[in-house]
Amino acid sequence: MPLRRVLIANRGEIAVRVIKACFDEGIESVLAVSEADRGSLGAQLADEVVVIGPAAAAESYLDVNRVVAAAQVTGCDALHPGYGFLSERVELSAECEEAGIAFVGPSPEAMRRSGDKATARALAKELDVPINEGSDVIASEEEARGVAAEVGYPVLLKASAGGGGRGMRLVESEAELASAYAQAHGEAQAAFGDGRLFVERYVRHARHVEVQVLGDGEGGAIHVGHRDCTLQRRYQKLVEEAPAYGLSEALEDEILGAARRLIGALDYAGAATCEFLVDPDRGSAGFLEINARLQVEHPVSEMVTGVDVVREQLRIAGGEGLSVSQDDVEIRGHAIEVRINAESPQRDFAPTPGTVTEWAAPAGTDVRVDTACFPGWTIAPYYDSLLAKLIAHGPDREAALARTRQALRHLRVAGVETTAGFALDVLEHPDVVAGRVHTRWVEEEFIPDWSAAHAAAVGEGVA
Amino acid sequence: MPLRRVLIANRGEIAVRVIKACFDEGIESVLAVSEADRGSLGAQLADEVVVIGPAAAAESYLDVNRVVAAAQVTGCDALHPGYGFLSERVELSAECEEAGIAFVGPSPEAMRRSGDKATARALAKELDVPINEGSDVIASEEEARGVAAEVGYPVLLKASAGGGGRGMRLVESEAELASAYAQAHGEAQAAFGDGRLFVERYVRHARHVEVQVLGDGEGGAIHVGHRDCTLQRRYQKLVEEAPAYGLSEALEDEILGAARRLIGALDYAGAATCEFLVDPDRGSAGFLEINARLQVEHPVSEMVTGVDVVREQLRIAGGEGLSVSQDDVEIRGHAIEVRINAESPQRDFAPTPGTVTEWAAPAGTDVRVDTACFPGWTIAPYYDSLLAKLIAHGPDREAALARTRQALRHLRVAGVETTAGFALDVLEHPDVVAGRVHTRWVEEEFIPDWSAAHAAAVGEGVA
Amino acid sequence: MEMTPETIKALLDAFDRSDWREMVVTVGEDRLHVSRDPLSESSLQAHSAPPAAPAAGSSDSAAAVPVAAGDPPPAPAAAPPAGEPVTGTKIESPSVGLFWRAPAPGAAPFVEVGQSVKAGETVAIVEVMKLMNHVASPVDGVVTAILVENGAAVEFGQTIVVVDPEG
Amino acid sequence: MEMTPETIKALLDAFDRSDWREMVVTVGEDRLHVSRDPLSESSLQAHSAPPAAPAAGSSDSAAAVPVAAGDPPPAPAAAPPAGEPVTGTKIESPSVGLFWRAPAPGAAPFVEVGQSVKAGETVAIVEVMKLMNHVASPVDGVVTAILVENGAAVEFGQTIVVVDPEG
Repeated sequence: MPLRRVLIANRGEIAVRVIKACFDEGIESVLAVSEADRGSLGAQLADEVVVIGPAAAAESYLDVNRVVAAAQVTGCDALHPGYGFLSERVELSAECEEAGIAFVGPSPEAMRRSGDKATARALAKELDVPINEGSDVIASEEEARGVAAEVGYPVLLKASAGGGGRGMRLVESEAELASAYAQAHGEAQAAFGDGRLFVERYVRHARHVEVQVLGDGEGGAIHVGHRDCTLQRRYQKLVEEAPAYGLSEALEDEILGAARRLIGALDYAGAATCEFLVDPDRGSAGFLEINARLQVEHPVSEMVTGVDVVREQLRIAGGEGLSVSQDDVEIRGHAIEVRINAESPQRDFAPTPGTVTEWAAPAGTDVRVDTACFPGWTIAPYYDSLLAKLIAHGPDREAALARTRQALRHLRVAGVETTAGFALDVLEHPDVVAGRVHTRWVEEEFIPDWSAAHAAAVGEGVA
Repeated sequence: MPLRRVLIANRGEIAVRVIKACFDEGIESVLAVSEADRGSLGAQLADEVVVIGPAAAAESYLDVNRVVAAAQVTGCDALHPGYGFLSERVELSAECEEAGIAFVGPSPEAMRRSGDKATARALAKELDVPINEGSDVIASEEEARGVAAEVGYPVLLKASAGGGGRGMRLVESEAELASAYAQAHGEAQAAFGDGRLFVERYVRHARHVEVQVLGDGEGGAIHVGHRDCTLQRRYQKLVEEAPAYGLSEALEDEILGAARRLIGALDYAGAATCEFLVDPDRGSAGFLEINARLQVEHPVSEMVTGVDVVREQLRIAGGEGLSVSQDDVEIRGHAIEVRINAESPQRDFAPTPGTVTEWAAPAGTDVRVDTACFPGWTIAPYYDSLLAKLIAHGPDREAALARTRQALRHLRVAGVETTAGFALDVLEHPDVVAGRVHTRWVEEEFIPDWSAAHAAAVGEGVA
Repeated sequence: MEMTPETIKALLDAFDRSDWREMVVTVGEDRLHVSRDPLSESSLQAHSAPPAAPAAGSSDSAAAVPVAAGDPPPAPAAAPPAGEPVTGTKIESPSVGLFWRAPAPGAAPFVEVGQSVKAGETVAIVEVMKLMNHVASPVDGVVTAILVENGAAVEFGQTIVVVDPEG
Repeated sequence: MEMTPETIKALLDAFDRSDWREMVVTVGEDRLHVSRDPLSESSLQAHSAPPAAPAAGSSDSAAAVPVAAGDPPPAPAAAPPAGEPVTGTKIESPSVGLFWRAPAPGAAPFVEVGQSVKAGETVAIVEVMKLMNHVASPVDGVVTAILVENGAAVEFGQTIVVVDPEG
């Protein structure tokens, strides 16, 4: 039956986002917080708050037992993991199942199968989903050398269990392979307790395109359009857009259909994202991986379709099914999301914890700001540095870019340095306006010039 | 041509609201602030801020010369007066005209004719707009006695120039007339420099219904639906709704048409409201007055029609004309606005200036909160006590009421006492749910019981 | 007039954000004195400043201060009866979970109020998904309060038992 | 490290909100000392605490403190060259408007830097919609700075002229 009371096992802006969705659905929200987050905005907005552990994430937001116990002792019938933290831990989904708590996300089985890159790639092959040339899981450096020779250098070594760039290495030539393999293997082992790697052809000017999918858990799945997340720095997304621009209709249909097939075949319940690597030179797309959770950038899909992804997650978990059919999903205009982090672009994006003395989000009809920030909020050093997501909508990409820049200019923040100014410079760059970017453009082409130009300003604490 | 740069001669939530409309229209906003409002939310969001005078409103927000000078020295081509303060001062409209600054509101002539109750009533007669039985302006107590005898007691004495209940007296019987006349006359003289009064039949269970109108300045006018503002305390509105409920179709058509005729006949440019007194017993409506400005409760009309009243104001002032026609105006669902004031309901609604230590507005898709409040903001004793407007939308009145109550329960405010709890009790009362209320219901029927019930809680500082 | 929690909080926030070594605020009778250098117990008792002040900086989970002050509201459990402040060492829950006074249903409670305990002796269990966390007293002393009912839910950091070392 | 404007503001806000008689904050070398009772000029100069402190409480528009500190950023006009603080009595604009140094175009300015003025003598005009507000010096002294250009826009409370009584 519909959910009655949901424990939110997360923090920051996504906690506030899920609380809002619960409010909209008439569901009570209980927020599990660490001691450091007692005074957070989410804690102020939730119907109830429960302190589960100390500031250290390992003993709070990353502790499966405490999180499930929190749901039990507060009488919740469901648990929403948000993104990051435990959101893709099969163990959490399983513990919830055992405790009779509805997990707002896929079943342990669906999560296991989608979460492991090798398994997902194998499934993709079965379903005739185009995958980037490369190997399945490889056993040794030797094997890697063989595959690399086949597909041709440069190649990418990737952790099978991994994500976020950990256990990933770019190998330009055979000479680099040995050390790269050792590094990637070690990193993967340390980060995921699973050192398995696979090899992929490296696409020089690749674009990161992904499809938002909602699965009904019974083999059905609809897409909520695609997104472009090409603007990244060290595999961390900076700017996301919906829809992905400049794709041929054939390519669009291919990835949208592929994503639905994949999620359907997994009997996947809830929100998932299928990532593709798009090679503009060839006009081809290759499946990369499935993210078995809500994503940071889901708002851009919501802005262009009107579909509330988080509310749909709650409906699916409550057994109510999707409120929309594929035919209802219509893309209107263009939306852009900018991540505003408490980081210093001039000090290699070092986090800038501290107290926000001034915070005023721009007020605009086509502008949405997802944040847990407020004047007086102190950004703790324990967690990630995402301060806010600024999302703007326009009739087309050009208008959306203009509105996003205008909104960024009207953001008022003081007390901590942020990436807002840096993001504005990115969005003003001709290559971004023209869409002539690739996944390494920020690092290789933008930042070098930008850093030189802003060297003078170092230490001025630009907000 | 379209406006380029607008001086906003107001403060609080309406300053933020107008800044947002400017943002949406791509117009620069310059906020004129008193010294007390340097750190206000509006001052943080505006493109530019200019300090025009000290905290005292008489030397800042109420000083026509300073306000117009501020527009001139900051290079503005238009001035938005908001509501209250100078918004209905003919002098301001005239000074702007002379200074070559577009006044976002009616011409001096249109404002003069609509602002004076007697003139407006005369115009209404011409246009066959039903008016409440009573007199035109009367010269003496004797004359008042005569009219009262005609229409029958109880009668209402009203200031011709007035508003907000000043210079208004209810006269139950002839015995009370003499003193009531003297009091009303004196009050009107003091408040408006104009002691003229008129007499009106007093409707015992009257409802306050008004029509939102947009005039194009050339005889054309469209309505944006009607509102019910019956829930008042001492002529101060507490709760407003759109549409007004329970009117016969004939009555609806009558007041909507009448409002358009009135505003059209005045060659009125911009937003205006025509107020009517509805007698549910007779099923009749009588024209009361025209408010020649934007009103506090405009958001409920925006929520049910999708028309942005403030953006339309800016378009009209910029000579762009209305972006919508009468046929585009369609009422969808029901919206309710609750005013949240920094006042103590248990201490006869005495203002509660102070610093807001905690402020978290409820997050909901169908919920809108118009406010200038933020954590750390200090409510000064110099100005009115409106802290926020909470507006909720639903498919029908019952759903809108439920959503409004839910949102009120999720509002978090600490540091100052507010009327939020009181408002929630009002919205939970069976008479309100059933719509069985009149303009004196809050004072005569609700507050006596409520005060008794809450006497115990006095001093606990309920937020 | 005396210091309100708000004003104290505002001051301590400012102090926390700063690099100041020391801050002294005099409020009629009251005096708030915070320092990055250790303040002696006596120097604290000397003032009527609430003990919350020194605690605010530290995360010491067993500071020897009156329970009544600087303590997060122990919801959903009951606070000690107002007026009679229980003094002693606060023992806080190490996690969210369920509070058990005895090792097993029907078994005798670990401790009762008035009973003496040794440092390291278990005073209660906090259960987290079948994991039984034994909570031990950090000091020798006498149990002066048990603030949670058997089987009730507790939060991390919530005071569950108080032991008076002087007892 | 020294006090930042933010931390000072936070402290003074807390002080303003309170009923405290006095507050003292020590920051390494610096010391912030605010009191509801008048602080003598000397006691202020004694500390390196910014003179913003005493001004924050009062609305005195001509307090005898260095111009450089506690002054709202005089946009759109120019601030005095940093490094050489101009001392003396700040004369602030009584309104938003236009700043005129002379009674009429082409006429001689009311005052020049270095010139002596008597209390009550006009030093400038602030025009508000044709209304010419003559701004007089509150003290006898020597003009040490004229901070706004002739014909420029000024805000209420903006320092326009400085007169040094000791001069």
